[in-house]
Amino acid sequence: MTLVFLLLIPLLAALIVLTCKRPRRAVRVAMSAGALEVAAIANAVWRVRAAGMLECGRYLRADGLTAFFLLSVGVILALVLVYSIGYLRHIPAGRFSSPRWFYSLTFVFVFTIMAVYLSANLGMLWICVESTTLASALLVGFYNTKGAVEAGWKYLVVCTVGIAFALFGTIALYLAAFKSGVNPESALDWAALMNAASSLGANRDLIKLSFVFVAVGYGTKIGFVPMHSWLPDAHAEAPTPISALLSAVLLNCAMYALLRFDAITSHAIGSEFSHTLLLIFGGLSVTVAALLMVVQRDLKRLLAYSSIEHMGIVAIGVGIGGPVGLFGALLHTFNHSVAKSLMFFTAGNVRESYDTLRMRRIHGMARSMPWTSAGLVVSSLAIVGMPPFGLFISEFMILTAAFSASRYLIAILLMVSLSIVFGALLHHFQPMLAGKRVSVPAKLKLLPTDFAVMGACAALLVVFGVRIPDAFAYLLQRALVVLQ
Amino acid sequence: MIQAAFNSFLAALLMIPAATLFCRRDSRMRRLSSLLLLLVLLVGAFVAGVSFWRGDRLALDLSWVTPFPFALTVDRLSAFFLLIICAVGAPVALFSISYVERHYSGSKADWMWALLPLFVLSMAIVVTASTAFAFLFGWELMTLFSAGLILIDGDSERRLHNIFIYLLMMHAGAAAVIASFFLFLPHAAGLDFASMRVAAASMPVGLRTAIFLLSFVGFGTKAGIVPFHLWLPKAHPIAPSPVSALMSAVMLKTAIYGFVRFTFDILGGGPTWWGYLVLLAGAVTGLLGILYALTEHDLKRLLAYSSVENIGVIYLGLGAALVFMANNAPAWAAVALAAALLHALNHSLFKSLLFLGAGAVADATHTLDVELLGGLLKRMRVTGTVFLIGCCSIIGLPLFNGFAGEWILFRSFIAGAEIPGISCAIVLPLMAGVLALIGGIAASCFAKLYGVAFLGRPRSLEAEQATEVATSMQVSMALLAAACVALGILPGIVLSPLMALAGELLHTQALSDAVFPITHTLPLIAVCVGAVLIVVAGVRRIRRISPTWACGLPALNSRMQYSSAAFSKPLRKVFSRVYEADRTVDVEYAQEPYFPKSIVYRSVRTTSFEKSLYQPAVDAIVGVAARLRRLQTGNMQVYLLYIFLALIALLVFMRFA
Amino acid sequence: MGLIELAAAKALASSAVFLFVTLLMMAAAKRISTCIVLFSAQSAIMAAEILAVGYANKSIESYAVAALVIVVKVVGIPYLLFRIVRNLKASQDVASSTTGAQSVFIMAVLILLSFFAVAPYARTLQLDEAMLAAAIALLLAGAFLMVSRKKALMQVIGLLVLENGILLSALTTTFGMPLVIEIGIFFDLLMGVFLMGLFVFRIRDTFEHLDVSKLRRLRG
Amino acid sequence: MNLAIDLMQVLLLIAIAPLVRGVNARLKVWMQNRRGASVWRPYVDLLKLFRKEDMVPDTASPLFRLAPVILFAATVTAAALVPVLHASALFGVGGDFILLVYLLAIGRFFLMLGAMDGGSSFGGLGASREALVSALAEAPMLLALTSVAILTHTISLPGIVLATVVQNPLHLSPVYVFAFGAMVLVAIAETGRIPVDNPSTHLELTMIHEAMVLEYSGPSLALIEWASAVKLTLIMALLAGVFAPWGMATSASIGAMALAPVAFVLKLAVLTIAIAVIESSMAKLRMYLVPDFLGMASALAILAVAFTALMR
Repeated sequence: MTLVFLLLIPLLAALIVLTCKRPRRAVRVAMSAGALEVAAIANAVWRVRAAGMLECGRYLRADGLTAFFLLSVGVILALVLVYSIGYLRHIPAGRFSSPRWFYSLTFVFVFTIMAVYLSANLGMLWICVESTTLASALLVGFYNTKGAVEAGWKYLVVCTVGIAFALFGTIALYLAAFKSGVNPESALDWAALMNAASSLGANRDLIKLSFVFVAVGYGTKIGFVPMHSWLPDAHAEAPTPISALLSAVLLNCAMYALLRFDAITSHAIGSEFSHTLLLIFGGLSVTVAALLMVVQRDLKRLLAYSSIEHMGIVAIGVGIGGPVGLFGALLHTFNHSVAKSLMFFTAGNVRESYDTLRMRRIHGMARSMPWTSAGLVVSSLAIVGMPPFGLFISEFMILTAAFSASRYLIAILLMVSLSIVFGALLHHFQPMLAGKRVSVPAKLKLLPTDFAVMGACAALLVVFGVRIPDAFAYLLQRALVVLQ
Repeated sequence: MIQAAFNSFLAALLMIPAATLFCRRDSRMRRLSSLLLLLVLLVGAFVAGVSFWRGDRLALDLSWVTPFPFALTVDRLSAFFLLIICAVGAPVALFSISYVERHYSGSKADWMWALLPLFVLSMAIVVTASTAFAFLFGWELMTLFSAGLILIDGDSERRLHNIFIYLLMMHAGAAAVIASFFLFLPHAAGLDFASMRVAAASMPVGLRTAIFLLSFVGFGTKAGIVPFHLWLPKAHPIAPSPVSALMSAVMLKTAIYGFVRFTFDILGGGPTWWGYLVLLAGAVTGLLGILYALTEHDLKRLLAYSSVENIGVIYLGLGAALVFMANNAPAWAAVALAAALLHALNHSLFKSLLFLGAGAVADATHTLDVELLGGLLKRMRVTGTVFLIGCCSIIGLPLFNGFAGEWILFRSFIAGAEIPGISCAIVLPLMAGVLALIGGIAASCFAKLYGVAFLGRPRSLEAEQATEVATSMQVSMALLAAACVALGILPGIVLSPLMALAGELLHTQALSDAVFPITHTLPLIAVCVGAVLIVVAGVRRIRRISPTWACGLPALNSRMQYSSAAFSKPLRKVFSRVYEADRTVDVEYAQEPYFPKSIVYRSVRTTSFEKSLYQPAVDAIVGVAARLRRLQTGNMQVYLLYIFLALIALLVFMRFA
Repeated sequence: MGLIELAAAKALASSAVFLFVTLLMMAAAKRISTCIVLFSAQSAIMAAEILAVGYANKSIESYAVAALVIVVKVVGIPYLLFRIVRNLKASQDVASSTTGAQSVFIMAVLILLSFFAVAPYARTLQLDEAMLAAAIALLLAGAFLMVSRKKALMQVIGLLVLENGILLSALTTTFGMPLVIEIGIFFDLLMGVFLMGLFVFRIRDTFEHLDVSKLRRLRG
Repeated sequence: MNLAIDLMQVLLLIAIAPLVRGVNARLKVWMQNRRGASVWRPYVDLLKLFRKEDMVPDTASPLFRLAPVILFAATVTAAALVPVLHASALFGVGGDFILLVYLLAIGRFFLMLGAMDGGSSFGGLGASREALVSALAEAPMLLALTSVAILTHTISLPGIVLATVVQNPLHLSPVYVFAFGAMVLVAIAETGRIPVDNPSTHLELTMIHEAMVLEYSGPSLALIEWASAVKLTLIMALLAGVFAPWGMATSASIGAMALAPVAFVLKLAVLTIAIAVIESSMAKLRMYLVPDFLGMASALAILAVAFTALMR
């Protein structure tokens, strides 16, 4: 029953928010609905932790892996909603771009994401992932400027085409299951497929074909390199809270789907083929994204490419496999979400104060916006994988796994790219932070909510950098058990 | 008891920054925290000293907190380097009590007193770590905190460029170190030094070579070995003086510690060519370091280049030790290793003294350009004297602490002739010649520095009105100078435990009689020199002050003295191949062509590793990135084409894989 | 009795050929409206084919799916597209980057390619080779149309053809997936087209043209 | 008993140093058939200078007057390391050639600083040239002595002497020849004789040592002169001891001790004559040819070291 609540709350919230005319009421309703949703998530995660797996009807299921990803969605959703209070003050009211529309579309988006995590059936999974694209396309084009419309249109078309291939992959898997004697009713149910995985091994070609199409399909949503072109436009043009949601939640959502398929394929025909594919995509993404970050001019595009790079790292972690590699990869998704959302929040503040995101035109941030620049320093140190923060731990794990599996080439490639990214970020952020400010507009008055959000992110990063809380580690282990 | 002291030492280093940042802009609090830091460093020195001399092991395991094993153990080698950190840290802390107050405003001073203890803590972690995670944790933090301390001094455009290069090279170096740690994984049970040591024995030769080369590059970048030294003369001079003292004297030693721990302790030596590689790196680093130092006229850049030279000398010692180990002469290997470690300690003492002296000069004259100084000994008597002691030590004159290390190094090079192999018997003694050449050029370089900066006529108004610095600064420098002289006359105090340490590390009994002349004859020679000094100086001599003889002309002015560029001109001419200086002389004539109003001579060194090695690499990366950028054309059809091509490529791959 | 089986068998055998014809005509088409008409014809053929298969296997679900195809793809979406075209009053020209002849030639190559690609699978899985080839052909044609045509609406149509291909592959191989999934897929398709229409209007408002290749502000 | 002999050796070396200089000057003058001062002239100069006032420039710091004292002390201590008559030295067992070289380096360093303190351009001139010469001379000197030390398997000077005395002069290995050649070239540069530096002139073009001591007068100048004389004698004794030790007393017997002074005087005479001949026949090298001169010394030294390994 709790699972149904998870889905109902955002849907109802979307409708209610749409009705309230005055922005102040819309914000208050949105906040309460958000709090309700986060509470529901917490309750669901607690129940799954206790019961191991929750099921509701034939199409909703929440196991260890879902619980882990739900937790990160909960955290990021809370942070984004609290941040959006401060952010929305500055939005010029347009035909569609009023807080009312913003929050309702956001809740529809949250609904679709919940649906993805809770769907037990791979067909249902595809439908929900497709619907996340549709829900977020409007949000990307929210500002109705030339750039936003173009980004929205490209995001919609490219992702829909990409996802279509994932549908073909799902169908191929369905065919293979159907052919090897799984009864058609539960041929797309993930748990059933996992149990029958060994028998699936009969028609290897079809399973391989399905994984190729699924990898390209969901890879487009994750932003692996050859299919990444939509990501920088979408994440840069979307309003800041939304780009935080896109980078920190939507990419993990697509990765979750790919993980499900990878689990089935490795159980059916052994993980050698699927992991090689993941390593190819991971290595390509890390290298190309790192190089592209060197020549970026816009701050949010830089952050978008950094997301591509980190998804590449997660893919490498999964591709190397083994308990340590997978643990590191999953932990990396969580750490990256927190650090990336902090970075997008600071980018939002920078845009408010300087009203441009061209890094060459921004100077003297440290003096004019001390707290935001502190946030930027903390988050960029974290993103680059410096010790006191969480990402250092997860990258340490992934590298440990890579070296103990003696995959030296991919490890060297990863470390070289990390160095290039370090150089790029340092090169871009130093002139922004230092120097005197030429035009000193009215000081950006940070709301207590902004302080709270940035403080929470920084605290999370440091806590996960020094010690992974036991409860979290236990949850991660449960997720591993599900995939193994 | 010692263990408790060690734990409290680490905890205190963590508490001070919290206290300082807690109550900001409160000078009384800052003074308290600075004294606290001084006390903590003294405790640290005591703990390290006891553990180093008595050789007992301390351990602190925090693995129950951190996701990866995080353990600190203090064996003799760690104790030695911890001693360096604390023994040099204490006087630097004393020096910076008044230096920071005079130079930095409220918030900057707060940041200084917050970051300094953390910087020392990160170095302490690096030196005492016994698991890879702890080592790397400290290693990266050390770079971050030192960069933070440099930023305190200002963030102008040029400084940022230097800090950028510093951080980028440190990160690349750290990547190499991480790789060398992780290469143990396929064979080692875990990533702690003990299991790595076990695994190293049974590893294939190829892997051991890869690990050695990666650790050589990684730690070489941090130590400043020539091709990777680019950051050192850029980062050290722009840091506040006490910080550059700590960085130059102590941070470089952590790299030496890492290299020794890796190559001698964990890998346990390797084939002879390892030794030759390290010897070559040491020789090239030493020679180029001192030759670049010769032409510098910024006080702190000169000292930074001389740090590069001294690191080269230390690497010569390590190289000799590796060659001895490879040709089964472990006794002499222990002697060479002890020489390298002794020189590391000595270098940390006199280099921090010189940097603090430079800080004092900067404090008094607000300039570090040697061409504008002069006659400072008369005006700043104590600073002048301690700086002189520092210069004598760095050159390696007997009765000062630089000599002992170099003497033992010479002794082991000569002993190299006994090795059966022809190549060793020729290479090692020739290295003695290289070391002598480095020493000779160092002598002229520091004679120039001291002669131009401290003696003769002041060349600028600031130098003319220079006055002595605050007493606490003088006391700290005097302490270091006293240590230099004491170790110069009685090196035996530190040498015997060092020999025991080297013996332990190489599982052999070090040749103690090889260092007999140093431990026993040197004090006698000191007594003899002292006696002759007193006798001769005692003779009553009437003194008459008169202006310097100017061949009958009315009066000499300060521009008639030799400037630092002029002083180093002969040696620059001899080594012109190294500098390839391009000289510009522009003469400004008054009315007639025969009476020039002013002649400006400028000679700039054109050879630089940055131009020939690093700039091409950076341009290549940016070039590739720019081409990749063009792939993001903005045209949606092209994006769709990428997806379809990726799909087709994968289908083909699937067909054939 | 015989007549219906005969019709069903005939429909099954010849539908692949008709699909290929619609693809070739679509490649040659110059105006958007003809493309829309061809798309609805294509969907109609598929609906017939589904009915034939359903009748052969006596599965009620196929009838429901066929009805769904007719409602959504034969009538619903083309009506929506015609309304958009009329409201936009934009030029009907397809703005293709390849000439008519080249397009047809490429389309033919794609059709042959799909036959080769399908050959190994069809034998091992005892499937109707022609239909599977048609599905793959539709997939590749949709991709080609999206890449070569510059007009926004043609992108939508290319996407629809691609979805058609996937749907056909589902039907021919496994006689249709569970009904709920089919409905979900159609619902997504409808929502997708609706949103693309919305964006086409927005593009016209902000950019005053509908040429997708001119949308090149966001680079690097 | 041994201590007495070693102490006597040092005092002997210090005492006869000015005499060696006097004899050398006299010989040079006699060769250029001019009438020079008497052989005991240096002693008279020293006594005169010790009685005079010590002129100190106004800009100078206390280091100015301290430098000559340190120079003298260092050079005397270095003298204590060299075996002259008997195959042992004051710090015989512990003393070795590395210590000797670096003790001389102390004197040189402080002399340079003293010169710079004068505040005139001559001080800088001399110090800069001395820096060049000493930087390039230290390496060949050390390498030459290293090669001999490798041959005799010991680094203490008495040890080297004892090991070479027993060898037959005709069967000496070529290493000695190359080492001796390198040592002679370095000795000329080190003691500031003609081809490298002209000790008897005040011409800016040629003087190195003289330029540094231009500002000194009175007792300070005396100390400097005496120290450079001791250094000259010290290096001669080193050359004699290391490369031609035959005739030195290896035991404290009366006969050996009687023969040793005769042999030492004979060797000194040979060396002094050699120096006089070189100084009269050669002109001073241009300043930028001195590096080549010392380059030759380095080449010889490197050859000597290489031969120790090859001839083993």
